[in-house]
Amino acid sequence: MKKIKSVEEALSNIKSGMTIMVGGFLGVGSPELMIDGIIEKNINNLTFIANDTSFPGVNYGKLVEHKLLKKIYTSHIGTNPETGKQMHSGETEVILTPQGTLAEQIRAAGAGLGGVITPTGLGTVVEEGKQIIEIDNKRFIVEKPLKADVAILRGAKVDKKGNIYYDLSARNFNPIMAMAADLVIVEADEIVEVGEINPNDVMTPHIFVDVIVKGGK
Amino acid sequence: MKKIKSVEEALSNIKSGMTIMVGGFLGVGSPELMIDGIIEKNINNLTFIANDTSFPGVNYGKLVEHKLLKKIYTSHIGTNPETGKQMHSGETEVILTPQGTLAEQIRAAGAGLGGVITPTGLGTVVEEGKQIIEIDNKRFIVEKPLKADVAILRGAKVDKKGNIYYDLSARNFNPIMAMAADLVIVEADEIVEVGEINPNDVMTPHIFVDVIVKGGK
Amino acid sequence: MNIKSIIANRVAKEFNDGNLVNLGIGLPTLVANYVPEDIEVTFQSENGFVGMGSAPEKGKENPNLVNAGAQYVTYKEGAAFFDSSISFAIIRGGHLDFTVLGALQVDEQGNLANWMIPGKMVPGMGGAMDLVTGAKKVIVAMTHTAKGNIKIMKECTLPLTAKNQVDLIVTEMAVLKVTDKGLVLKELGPNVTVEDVIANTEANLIIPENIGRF
Amino acid sequence: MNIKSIIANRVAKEFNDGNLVNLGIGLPTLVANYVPEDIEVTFQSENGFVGMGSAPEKGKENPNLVNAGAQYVTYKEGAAFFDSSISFAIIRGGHLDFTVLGALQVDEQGNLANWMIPGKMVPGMGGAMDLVTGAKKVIVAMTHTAKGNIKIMKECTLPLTAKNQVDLIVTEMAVLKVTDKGLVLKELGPNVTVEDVIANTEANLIIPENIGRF
Repeated sequence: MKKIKSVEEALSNIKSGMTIMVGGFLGVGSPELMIDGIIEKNINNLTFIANDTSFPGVNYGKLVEHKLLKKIYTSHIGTNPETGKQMHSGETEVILTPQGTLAEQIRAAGAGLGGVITPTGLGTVVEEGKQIIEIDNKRFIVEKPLKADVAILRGAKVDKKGNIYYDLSARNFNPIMAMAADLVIVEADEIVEVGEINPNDVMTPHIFVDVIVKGGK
Repeated sequence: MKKIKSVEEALSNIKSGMTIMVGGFLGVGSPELMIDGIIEKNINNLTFIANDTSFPGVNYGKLVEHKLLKKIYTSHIGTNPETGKQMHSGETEVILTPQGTLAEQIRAAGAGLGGVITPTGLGTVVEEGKQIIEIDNKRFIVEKPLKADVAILRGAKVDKKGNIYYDLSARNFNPIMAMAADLVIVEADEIVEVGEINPNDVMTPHIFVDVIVKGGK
Repeated sequence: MNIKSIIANRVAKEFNDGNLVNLGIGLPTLVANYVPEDIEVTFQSENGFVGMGSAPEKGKENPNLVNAGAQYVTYKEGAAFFDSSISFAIIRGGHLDFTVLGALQVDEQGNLANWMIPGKMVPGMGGAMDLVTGAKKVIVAMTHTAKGNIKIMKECTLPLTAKNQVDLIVTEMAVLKVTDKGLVLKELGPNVTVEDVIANTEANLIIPENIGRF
Repeated sequence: MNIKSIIANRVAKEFNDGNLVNLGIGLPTLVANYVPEDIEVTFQSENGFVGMGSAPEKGKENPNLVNAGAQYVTYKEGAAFFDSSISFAIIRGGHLDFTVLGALQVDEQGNLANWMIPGKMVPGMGGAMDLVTGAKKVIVAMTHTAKGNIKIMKECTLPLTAKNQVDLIVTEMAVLKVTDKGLVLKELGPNVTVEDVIANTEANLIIPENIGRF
C-alpha cells in the first residue's frame, strides 16, 4: 500500500487518448510537475476536464498550446486565447458548461448519481439537445455525470496514507475530482506523517487517493 | 447582526405546523436544549426531517413520545418502537427513504437543484409512485428536494459570526441541513471568538447560520 | 468620480446589513470599495470562499488566495473556505442576496447576455449562468452604452446568459428596475436628463412622475 | 468458535489488502475481529467516517464517536470524518470494495430482503439500500436458517432491499456464489454435507464437482 511515487512512475498511469481531470481554478491549486511531465512525454489526444484552460504558459494552460487536448469540458476559456483559436479552427472540441453544473456533474459521477437536475442554463443555448425534466410543473435541464480515467490534483498537505488538506482558494475543484476518477494522483506541497492532519480536518479522505507525488514547492 | 440568542428567543422562531430538520444520527450530534424547549412549549403538528427517530427518551426521540410530529421523513425508525406504533395506528405519517437519498434530497434543496437522480431503491417499493428517468438506457428514480422552515443543529465549536466546527461522527446531517432551511439555529457546545476556527476548517460557513444558542454541555 | 466609480457607488447603496454578495469581474469588483461604513456586507468569491477582503499589500500576496479573476486578494476575519460544489450550492441555492455583473446586452424582460459574441468572442459562461439563476437579486452594473452602441434593448440579440432574471440595471445615466410591465426609470445619474436616457436606450421605458437622482 | 464467529471468520477471508469495507449492524460487525493480520482493511461507518477502530476501553468512550448502530467506537490513525452526503457518495459512488449485511431473505437472483416484514416490523432501510446498490461486492452474512425457517429462497417473498445485487452468501453451513445461472455451492461449513445444505435451502443449488471446505 505504498502510495508515494516519483513523478515518472505516476506519469506511467496516464496514456494518450485518456480522459483526465485537473484540479485548480485559473491554475491556482493545480499540479505543476505532473502537467510538465505530460508535456515532456507528449501524452496527447486527451479529453480534458477542468474549470478553465488557465492562462497561456501557466500550468494546464500549456496543454492547450502543445495541442495535447482533443476535447475540453470547461466553464471558461476566455483567459487562454489559444483555446478559442483551436475551437474556432475545429482542431479541438470545446464543451462549455456553467461552472456550477460542471461541479455537480463531477460530483454526481463520484457520488453514483445518474445525473444532475439544474435550472441553470434554461432558456439559453446550454439547454439545446439536452433532456428536460419537469418536476412540480417546473422545467429543469438534466446534465450527465462527468467521470475521468485519471484525476490530477494538488494538495497543500498530504499524509502518507493519502489524506489531503487544501489551503485557502486552492481547494476549488480538487475534492470533487478526487471522487470522480478511476485513478487519483495528488501532487503534494508537503508530505506529512499519518496523524498530522486532524481527522476532522481531512478534506479528501485517503480512500480516494491512489498515488502521491512530491510537488516542487 | 447579533446571532447569539437565548434558547427561549430561539424557540420563538418555531411554530406549530412548521417543517423542521434536526441534525444528528441516533441522537449523536443533536441539539438537546432546543428539543427540550419544543417539548416544554408543546410546539406540535410538526413535519420532521431527520436521519432516524433516535431512541425512546433520547433527544429528538422524545418528540415522538410527546406526539408532536404529524409527518416524519426519515431512513430508519427501528430504534424507537413508538414511531412504528404511531405509523401503524395512522396517527403519524412516516415516509421511509434510503439514507443516502435523504441526504441528497436535503442537499439538493440547499443547492438549488431540482431533484436527485439515484439508482438506490430501483426494483423496490421505494420507486413506487415516483418519476423514473432514463439516462443512457439506465433507469433511475427521481427524488424531490427536501426543505424545512427551520433547521436545528448541534456544533462542537461555533464562532460568534456563526461558523461551525463539528466533532467526529457528530457531524453527520448537520452541514447539509444548514443549507436547506429558511432559518438555521445551531446549539453550540462552545461559543468561540471569530477567528478561532481556521477559515480552512470551517465546516458550515456562517452565511448559513441565523441563530446561535449556547448548549448545556 | 469617474464613470465606473459613479456606477459602483450607486450599486453599493442597494445592500443591507448582513447581505451576502457576489461581485463579477471588472467594474462590479469596484463596488466593494463603496459599501457604506455602517453596514457589514460579506463578499463571496465563487472559486471557493466567503469573507473576501481587498487586495493585499505588495509583497504579501499568497498564491493560494485569489479571487475568481485570479487576482490576489485577502480574507477577512470569520471567512470560510470550501470546494466548488459548495460554492455553487451557495450560488444556485438562493443563499446570495445579490449578484452584480456586467452585461453585453440586457432587455425589457430582464434577459441578460454577457457571455459570448458568436464568431467573435466566446469566453464561456464561467459562473455567470448559475449566479444569475440563483441569486435573490441580480444587478447589472455597466456603462449605459458601449462605444456608442446601445446595450439596453427591446430584446437581446446575443445568446442569453439567463432569461427573466435581472432585477435592476445601474449605469452612469440611470437606475432601471425590471418589472412585469417593462423597465421603470427610477433614478437619473449626475447631469442626465430623461431625454438623454431615452436617446441611449432601445428598450421602452416606463417614466414615473417622480424620478430620483443619484 | 460459535456459529456467528464461524461466519464472521469466513467472510473476513474475502478481503484484500487496501480494501474499504462497510459492515452492517449485528453479526457483520464481528467480521472486523477476523481480518488477517497481514492485510490492512479500512472500515467505513456510514454515519460519517473511514478508519473505524474497535470498541473503546471502559471509561474512554467519546459521545461524539459512535458507529452506525450508536455504539461507542474508536478511530484509527489516518481516519477521516465527513458529513452524510459524502458518506453516501462513497457508498453509492462505487468506492466501497465490500458491504457485509445480514438478511431476512436472499434468493437465486441475488435479490435481498432485509428491511421490513409487512405488518410486523418496519425498521426502515437506513443505509442498506444505498450500500447494496453501490458497493462493488455485496456479501450477505447470516445464519443459514432462522429458527428453522428457510431464508435462502427461490424468490424472496418479503419486500426487497435491492434487486440482483448480492454477490456472495456466507452462512455457517455454506458459501454460495450468486451467478447468472443461479447459486453455486462453493464451500461447505464445518461438519456439513451437501445434503444438509440442500435440506435447509429453498433455492436451487448448482453443485460443482469440487467443493471447498472452511
